Amino acid sequence: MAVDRQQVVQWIQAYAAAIRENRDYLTQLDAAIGDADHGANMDRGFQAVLGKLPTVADKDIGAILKTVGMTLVSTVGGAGGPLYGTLFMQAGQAEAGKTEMTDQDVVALFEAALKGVIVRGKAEPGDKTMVDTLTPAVNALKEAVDGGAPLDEALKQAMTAAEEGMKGTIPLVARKGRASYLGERSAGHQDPGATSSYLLVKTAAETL
Amino acid sequence: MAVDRQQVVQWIQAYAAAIRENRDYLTQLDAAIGDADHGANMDRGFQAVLGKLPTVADKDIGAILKTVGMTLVSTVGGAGGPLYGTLFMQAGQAEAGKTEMTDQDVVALFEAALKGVIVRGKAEPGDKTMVDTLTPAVNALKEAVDGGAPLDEALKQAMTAAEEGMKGTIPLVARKGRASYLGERSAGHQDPGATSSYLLVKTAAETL
Amino acid sequence: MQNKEVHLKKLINNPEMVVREELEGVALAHGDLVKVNYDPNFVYRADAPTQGKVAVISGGGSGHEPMHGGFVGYSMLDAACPGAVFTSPTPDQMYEAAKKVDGGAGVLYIVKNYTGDVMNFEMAADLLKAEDIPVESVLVDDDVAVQNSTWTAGRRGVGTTVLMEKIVGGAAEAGYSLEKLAELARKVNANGRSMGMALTSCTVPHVGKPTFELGEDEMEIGIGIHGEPGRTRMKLQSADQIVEMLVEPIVADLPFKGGDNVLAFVNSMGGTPLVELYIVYRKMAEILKGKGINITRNLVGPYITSLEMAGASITLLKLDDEMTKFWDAPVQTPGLRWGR
Amino acid sequence: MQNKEVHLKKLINNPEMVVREELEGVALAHGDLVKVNYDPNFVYRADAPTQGKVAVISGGGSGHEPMHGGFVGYSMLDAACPGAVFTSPTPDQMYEAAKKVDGGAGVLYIVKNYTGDVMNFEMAADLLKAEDIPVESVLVDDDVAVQNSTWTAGRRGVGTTVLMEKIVGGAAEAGYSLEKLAELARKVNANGRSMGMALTSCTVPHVGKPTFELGEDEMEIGIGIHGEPGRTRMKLQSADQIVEMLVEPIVADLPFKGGDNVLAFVNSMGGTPLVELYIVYRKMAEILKGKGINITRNLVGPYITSLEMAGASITLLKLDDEMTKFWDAPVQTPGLRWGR
Ligand SMILES: Nc1ncnc2c1ncn2[C@@H]1O[C@H](COP(=O)(O)OP(=O)(O)O)[C@@H](O)[C@H]1O
Ligand SMILES: Nc1ncnc2c1ncn2[C@@H]1O[C@H](COP(=O)(O)OP(=O)(O)O)[C@@H](O)[C@H]1O
Ligand SMILES: [Mg+2]
Ligand SMILES: [Mg+2]
Ligand SMILES: [Mg+2]
Ligand SMILES: [Mg+2]
Repeated sequence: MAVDRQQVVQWIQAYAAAIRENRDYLTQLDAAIGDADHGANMDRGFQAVLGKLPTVADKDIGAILKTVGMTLVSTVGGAGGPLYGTLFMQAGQAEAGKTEMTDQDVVALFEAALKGVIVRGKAEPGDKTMVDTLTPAVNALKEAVDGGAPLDEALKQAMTAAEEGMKGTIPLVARKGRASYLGERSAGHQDPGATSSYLLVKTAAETL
Repeated sequence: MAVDRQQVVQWIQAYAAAIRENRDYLTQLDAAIGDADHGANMDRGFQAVLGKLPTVADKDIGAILKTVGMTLVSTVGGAGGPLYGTLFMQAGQAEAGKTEMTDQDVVALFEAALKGVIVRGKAEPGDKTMVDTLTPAVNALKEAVDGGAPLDEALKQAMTAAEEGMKGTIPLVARKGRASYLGERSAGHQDPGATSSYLLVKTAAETL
Repeated sequence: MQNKEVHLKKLINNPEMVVREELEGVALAHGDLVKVNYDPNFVYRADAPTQGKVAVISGGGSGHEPMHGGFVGYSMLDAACPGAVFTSPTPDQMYEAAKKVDGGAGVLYIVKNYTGDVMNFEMAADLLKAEDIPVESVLVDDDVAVQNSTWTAGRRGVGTTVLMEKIVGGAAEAGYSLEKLAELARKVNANGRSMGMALTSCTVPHVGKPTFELGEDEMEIGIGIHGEPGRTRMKLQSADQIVEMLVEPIVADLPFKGGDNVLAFVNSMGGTPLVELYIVYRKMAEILKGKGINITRNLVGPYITSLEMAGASITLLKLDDEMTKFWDAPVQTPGLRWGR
Repeated sequence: MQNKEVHLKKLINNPEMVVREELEGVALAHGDLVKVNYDPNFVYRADAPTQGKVAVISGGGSGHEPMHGGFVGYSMLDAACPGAVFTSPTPDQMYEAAKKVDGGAGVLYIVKNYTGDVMNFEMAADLLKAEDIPVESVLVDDDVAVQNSTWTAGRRGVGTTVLMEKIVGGAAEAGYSLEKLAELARKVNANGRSMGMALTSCTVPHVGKPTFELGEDEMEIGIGIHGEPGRTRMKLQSADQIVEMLVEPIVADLPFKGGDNVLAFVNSMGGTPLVELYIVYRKMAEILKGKGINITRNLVGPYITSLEMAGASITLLKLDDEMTKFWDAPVQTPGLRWGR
């Protein structure tokens, strides 16, 4: 079953709604080990994205995702802006010209997204960042699809892996981003970016 | 009975002690309608005076009082400095060269002191200042001495008049000094300067 | 000092030593521009006296920095006399300062209209007169928060003081006689009006507790620079509403009229940061524009403060060519500098 | 806005409009020196571009005023890009600013070392490179409170930024090539070290509550300019003790040595008034003198702030002739001015 561009739009909308719903929670997580703005930043960005979506809904999936990325880049600020912006721009790059995606295309989308985050932020798994959520999620997704699972099943497995990755950031000592200034004191708190990335995978599982 | 310079020195010492004892009280009064420094200012000045007294104790009464005045002027600051400084400098002027004072000399001392305050501050009775204490005190002193009362009796009457004048400042609306910025809100509080002036008359009654 | 328990949120050692240690810091930091005399305390131009120039001297309680010590230098003050915090200085300070910086053309005292300041400067002036040194004293009483009347202490001197020190300092540098300088200073005072407000109180170090109490949701409109009460205490309002409450009484008082050119001075009471001052400036400019009043010069920053008090004040000075010229003149002091 | 309940002790209207309204105020107050572009937001020199001159651009979260917007003008920045309060600006701001002020000799980005700032400036630089506009980015990471290491985000950029903007701006004005300018900028960073402390927290307007909690008798040593935690939280100490806790790690880090000439910069975090900065300066000067380190230049005041946070920071920059020359060069910006 192919994923069409309307579903991609629904995914973005669902993610925007999830961010809004978890705005205060994300900010609270960021207050503990960062600067208490991750929820507000992401929400500001996705509200702008929602405003932009209608103007590109009839473009190809690549164009839609790139627009999301560019909008985030210019509205989120902080570390989240370039990271999520690059995530979506690279995902769009991978889907350039497509109006439908095969399961393998969806895998490619997430692989490109993760790669974008890594190139931009130079974080490795274990650094207590969104990479800790996205890496296991992308691996699980690829493994399941390659193993012949249907996309909705594969995305569910990705979501489970993402959740584990997110929770796995709790004991970690941050080595990237603002939380790293805390040194040892950053352990014991869940990373806000890892959390918003979990929501991204979760809403994908619900819409794609 | 003449008043000798040793008694004058005792008066100053007694007044310095009274100021120290009432330092917080005076400051508290000034907090209500001024800037909460009258006690601290006067105490700083009289501590300096105590340090200077030994160097002039063998001079004439005029010189002693002038030294007190000049010391106050350069250490008290605010309104209190020039007012009490002028008070003692003018009192000293009136007793220039004297090593003993007759009762009439004591009257002249206080008349000159009050006149100095009035010339310096341009306040009239009823303005809610030290003038409200000193005016009735000087009048009572003069009347009593002129009427033939012994000096200690006359000074006691002056003290009673001073106390009445001091208490009389409570209902007044300030028209001079910092308290005047409060307008009507200054009524209901006893004036700090009127209070320190009462202590001046009181210690005179106890020592001269 | 090490053992004294520190309980104030202030970078100080001993409350009684604040002024002394600050002056030592000023001397160390700005030795190229100013020197400091201790006992009596005054800050004076490193190159003083300037022969043939009228010496301009100001002073007042400490706690309003950079005023006045920060304004000593080329084309502004020749000397500044700092009292204890919020307490006027003593006559020996102003007298000794005058003796140090007098260049033979007389001395101008700039005095903010507080009873203590007025009387202490007056005594210093008397001492100078006794030595036949020509001296003029000019009062600043620009605070419209206080109702004026001839039988009270009158209005307080606030923001216009800073502008006067700059303008008069420039004119003195340009060779004005004492008489002309006093006239110019009185013109500045006659054309300047101010009003301030406080969001928080401040704490005088040696007092150790806030000068006044202000609720979490309250502010004081018309505050004095020593924390004197203002016109009204009220619930917090938006910046725009607060600016209206400051600007309207100022404009009505002079009154400033359409077509007037003004120097607009937005000042922090100390604890309010620059970002907020520009929000204040924005609304002030809008209101003045609506009235046809032209802001031709401005100053934005903490120049006449009340320790760490949060709040702001606005000063408007109606300019003419003479005042504008000396405002623009190069100035080089620790606290205000341009053109050299 | 009129109906929104005001509950912060700040002169603002709407927490979401703070940066916008501040920029409007800046434009109104300093139109002779700077212009403001909105959406994307940046402050730029009124006379930009300067043909043939390298354009020097900085930026960062708002709330540190006068840095950076206040440093736009002759001989300092060509443009400054303000983000939301304490949030780094976005690439479109730095990109559009560069396009506006580029004088054909390339663009130097001055970037404080925070992940967000680094990545956003990097994306802007990528956009310029795609258009063959020469661009160099220089990181400032001078905060000795944070332990450096190659596998973390590294040290934060703080006080040295102000000094770099002045020195590099002066050299750009003097005609330095992009390459030489970047080299000079890296030299400034390599020779500058800072550390700060907080007596109180600050409140980001749109957050509405203090960034961190600090007890009535506590202070934070090694604080970051966004309220990031420092090295230690401890009971209040005397100014002299605090200064020791700041100066010693700074000196040990470079290390600064006897005979070195330094620019000593004592900075207010926003809520601490000038009088306290001079008490800090006094002790700092004493300690440095004891080590044979010469203060040949200085700066004292609120230049890199954290909203209304009370506290101070110290920056030492080891000077050579080149840095000294461009520090001394005339500068004319809203926030720093001398020589013209
Ligand atoms: N170098 C990096 N690589 C990947 N993710 C990062 C990196 N640095 C920070 N992050 C993520 O960004 C999140 C913080 O985002 P946000 O609060 O929006 O930005 P800022 O830290 O600038 O305020 C962190 O929780 C972390 O997951
Ligand atoms: N013009 C004046 N004439 C006489 N007394 C005055 C005058 N102005 C103020 N005072 C007295 O000075 C007292 C305040 O003194 P003090 O607190 O030492 O000075 P300041 O008001 O400068 O802080 C007042 O309580 C009042 O009695
Ligand atoms: Mg954050
Ligand atoms: Mg008083
Ligand atoms: Mg006083
Ligand atoms: Mg942030």
